[in-house]
Amino acid sequence: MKAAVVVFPGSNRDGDVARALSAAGASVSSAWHADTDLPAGTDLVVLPGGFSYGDYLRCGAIAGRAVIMDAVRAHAARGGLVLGICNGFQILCESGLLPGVLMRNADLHFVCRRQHLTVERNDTAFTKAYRQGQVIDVCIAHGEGNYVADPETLARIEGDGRVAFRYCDATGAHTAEANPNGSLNDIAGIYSETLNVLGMMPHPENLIDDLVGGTDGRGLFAGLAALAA
Amino acid sequence: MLRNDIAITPQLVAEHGLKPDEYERFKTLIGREPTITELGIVSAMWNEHCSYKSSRLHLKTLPTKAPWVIQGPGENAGVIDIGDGDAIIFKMESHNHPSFIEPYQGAATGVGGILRDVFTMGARPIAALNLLRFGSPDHPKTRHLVGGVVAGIGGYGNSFGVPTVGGSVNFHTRYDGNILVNAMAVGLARADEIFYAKATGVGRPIVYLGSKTGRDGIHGATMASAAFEANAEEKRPTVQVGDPFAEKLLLEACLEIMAKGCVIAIQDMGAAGLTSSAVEMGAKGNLGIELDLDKVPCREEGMTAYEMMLSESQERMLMVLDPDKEEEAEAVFRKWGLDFAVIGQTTDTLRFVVKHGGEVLADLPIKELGDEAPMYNRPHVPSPKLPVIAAEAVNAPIPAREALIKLIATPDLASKRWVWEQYDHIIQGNTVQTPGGDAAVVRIKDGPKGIALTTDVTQRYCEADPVEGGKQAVAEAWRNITAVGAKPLALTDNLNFGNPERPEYMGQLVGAIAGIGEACRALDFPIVSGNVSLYNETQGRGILPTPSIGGVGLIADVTKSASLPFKAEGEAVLILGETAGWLGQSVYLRDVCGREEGAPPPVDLAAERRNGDFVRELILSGEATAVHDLSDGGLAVALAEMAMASGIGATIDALPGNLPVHAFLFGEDQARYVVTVPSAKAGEVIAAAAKAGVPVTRLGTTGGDALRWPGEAPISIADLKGRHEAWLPDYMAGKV
Amino acid sequence: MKARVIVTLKTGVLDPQGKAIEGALASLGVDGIASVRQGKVFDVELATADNASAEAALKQACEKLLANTVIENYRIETGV
Amino acid sequence: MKARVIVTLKTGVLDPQGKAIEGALASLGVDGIASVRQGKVFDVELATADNASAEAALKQACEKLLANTVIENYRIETGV
Ligand SMILES: Nc1ncnc2c1ncn2[C@@H]1O[C@H](COP(=O)(O)OP(=O)(O)O)[C@@H](O)[C@H]1O
Ligand SMILES: [Mg+2]
Repeated sequence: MKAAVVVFPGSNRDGDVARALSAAGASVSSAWHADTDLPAGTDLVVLPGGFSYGDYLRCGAIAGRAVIMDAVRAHAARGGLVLGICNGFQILCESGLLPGVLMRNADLHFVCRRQHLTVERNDTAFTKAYRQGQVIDVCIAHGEGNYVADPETLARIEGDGRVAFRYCDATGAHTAEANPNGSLNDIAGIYSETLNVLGMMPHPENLIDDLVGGTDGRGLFAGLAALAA
Repeated sequence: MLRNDIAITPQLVAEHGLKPDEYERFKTLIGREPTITELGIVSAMWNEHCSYKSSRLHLKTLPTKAPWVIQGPGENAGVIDIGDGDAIIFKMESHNHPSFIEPYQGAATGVGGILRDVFTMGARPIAALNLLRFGSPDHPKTRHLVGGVVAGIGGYGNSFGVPTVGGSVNFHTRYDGNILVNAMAVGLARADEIFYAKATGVGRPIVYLGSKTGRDGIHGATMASAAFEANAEEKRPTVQVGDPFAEKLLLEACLEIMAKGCVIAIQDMGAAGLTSSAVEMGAKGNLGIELDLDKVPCREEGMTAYEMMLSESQERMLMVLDPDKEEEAEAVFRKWGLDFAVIGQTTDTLRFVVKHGGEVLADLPIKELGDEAPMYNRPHVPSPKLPVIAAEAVNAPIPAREALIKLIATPDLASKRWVWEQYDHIIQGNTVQTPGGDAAVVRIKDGPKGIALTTDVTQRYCEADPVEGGKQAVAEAWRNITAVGAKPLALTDNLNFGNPERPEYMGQLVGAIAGIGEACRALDFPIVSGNVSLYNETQGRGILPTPSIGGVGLIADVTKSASLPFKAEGEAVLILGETAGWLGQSVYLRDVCGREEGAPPPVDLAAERRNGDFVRELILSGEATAVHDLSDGGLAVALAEMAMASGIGATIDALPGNLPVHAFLFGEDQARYVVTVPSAKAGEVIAAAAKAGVPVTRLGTTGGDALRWPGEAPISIADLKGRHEAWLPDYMAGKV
Repeated sequence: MKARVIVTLKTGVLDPQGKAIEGALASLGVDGIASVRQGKVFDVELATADNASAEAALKQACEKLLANTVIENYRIETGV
Repeated sequence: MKARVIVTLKTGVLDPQGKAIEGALASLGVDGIASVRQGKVFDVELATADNASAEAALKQACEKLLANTVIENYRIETGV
């Protein structure tokens, strides 16, 4: 598995996700926002967390239009895997690779805390290591993670089973209190139509280590790394 | 002769914060009347903030050396050796006045400034902390200030990508018109790859890097040292706006060219921007500096030399580059989209020469700007000693269980989760202990070693007795680091005091420094960096004297670090250290009895060391399962915190017969810890403590869902926790 | 020449900031505000003095970047 | 009644957002944009139909919340 982590000016979890991928056994390289091509043989493109271009204007807006994104779009169109985490999710939405937008958290505060999620399906390249419906304990760190889409889009996403993760409490219940940002339908992550592009707000890359919070994020990277190139 | 278009009147001199005798001293030094640009330069260099003129004499008494100290005070930040070729670089700095005027930007640029101090030296920032003091919650401005400051700290640090792992928030009416925002940054570097401000070599290019210069914060450094008047709000347009995005790029670009060997000397532009950075680089290297301001990248048109020299625009650096690598360095900066301009050169004249529009506007002796800055031995009087309040002299107005329920939800003791959840405290993936414990623990790279970090000061103790309070601040930081199992190595301090021209406030500063120094020496805990913020007052009344301490410790294996939640039911709860029931200046006396009175608890440094060393050994040997040091609110509050963090209760078997219950439960005697050990081990640990001369008592046992002590109804942990967590969010929502 | 671009949320799109502001104003005792929707304004300096080419450049700027046309509308005002 | 509040940065105050947008527009090939400064717009519904009391409420809203008057100016447009 060859992963390429795209670095935009202002990316700041590029190192964290590279570490998680390497620990899972992937070979990791990086791509620069101004590059026209991805590294040869890239299987998985990762858009990391951070504040690309300061997240000025709208989160992910400027990065969504960076030069490298044409290559990322082409990669996705070929069926290649793309994972956007946090700012990466915002970039995927802004670039049109995923539908909807991420707006300010409903309480307007940045929030960093542990967060439970349900794994909505385990038959995609990203979630093979989990059970369907499994409750995992990861963390979030964002100010604009409030997923919004128009009713038709939302119905389509739901109908197609494209919700990847939902916010929940420790028991797996999807309650209003467990939703940290006001996202519609407690959505924490969604897939593209062909399930090869995943955008998610939480940070599995920061939960790969018992010493630092836990290991519930590991499955995602282990599942990806185990895919044959 | 330099052309002088603007007559330097006594009024102009006064507006620049220079006293008449200081101005005369400057004139004698240069042998003529200065230009307006020169007046600006000297006002920046000789103000309190840059010259430490009131504090220098006393700061010299502080211990700054230890075998593990690589660089003490005097550089951008202090540097300590943590073994394996690794060094930790850290410092704390205040942004009090700017944060009062514009809380979001003031706090944000405070964080930006201290991060820059750390990465200027070649370190990648791995942690940030802060210490915040606000006015009374009832004061009409407080809520707005809390919201803005917290958002600003988060807004900057989160975007920059450093975990904010700890801090401290207190409220007191004496900060109503003058809040404190002290920010600390901690970075990691290789011990043999540290960069300094000292320029070397004549004729080398001086390069300006980062963001463009605007009219931000002109006179900001002067403002930081000027007492607040009632019309402070009118000084607003000098507010600086932070750009964490630019700072992140600056970090990456600087580290990249440092790794390529391009950098000879580097200095960030902080307070007094281009002036102090250029003067410092030259003076430290025994070189002159010549600047051509026509080359400075400006954001606004028509900026004068005066404005450029005093601008405090953020996210800027000054460097002396290796001339052979100038192109390489420039390419890196262009790649990151940052400005890069050669704006001058080093000379052998020892003069600081500033040109603009082909004309020389300043020509000053460079060493003297720093070395000849005024230094004062200001008159100071010690604070009057306050009477010791005997435990028996304090009546309990309410039962102890009610007092605990009340205290746990007071502004100072309530959970600060609302604050630290707005800070990304997990980025970089090394935060082993998050905010909420005694000290944060951050793993170094892939481990196993890590550092422990804390910020502390108990200002009400300092007000009551500056010497004892200074000692206590250091001791508490030392104790917090010890309580997670780390060895305290060094500290940074941020001395926030009132007007030094008033002998009683100067006396507080002098006393606190004496106390800090004494504690540092006794605990082998040297000071490697720091900052002084004076003139913190509103309409003549000083803030509580607040010498903030930021401590750093080392733990060889982070898997052995201890934390405060109870770990299991049925474990023995021990208290180590001596409990005399000291209620003077306690939060119990203040918040339950409504009295801010008496002498603060004395600090026995030998006992601190003995008890702390014992606890650390207990942690490292794996016997202690939960550890918490005792501070505000004493034993009952510590037990409550350990219970609330775990959901496990505890029972105190017996109350001592020789002390009032409330003095036993809420007294703030120093050098104490609560430790749990498996019950089967208790006897052994008690024997070992006794052998080490550490007072120890088995209080009781963990278990159940309540805190219990004889004679009163149990206190539900869930109920306590609900109140403890609710106060701050409710307050911010305007509900309380 | 100078121009102004105003970007607002489309009707029906939720506006958490607007909602929060409404709540905050009420708790600050500012009465009579029924609803608030927050948008963005861009004050632009253009190199050209020609209205038509300014409008063209700004339209391009909006479509390519300034507005997220999934949720936002924009309006261009030249000659301000 | 409806009203609009426009909040802009005071002259000379750094606008990191505007700067980032300028850079992005240039790299997207949108030419002719010399500078951009970003501000906020609030579209407000008021309970009152009276211009004067609307203005008073909005002024209060701006001073207390909508504008950070340390670094921002505001303008109120009623009857839009
Ligand atoms: N401003 C803040 N930022 C981050 N963490 C904070 C802040 N204020 C308090 N905390 C955290 O809350 C916990 C309790 O703080 P405090 O009562 O000051 O601890 P202690 O008494 O051990 O010094 C600590 O872990 C501290 O780091
Ligand atoms: Mg503590």
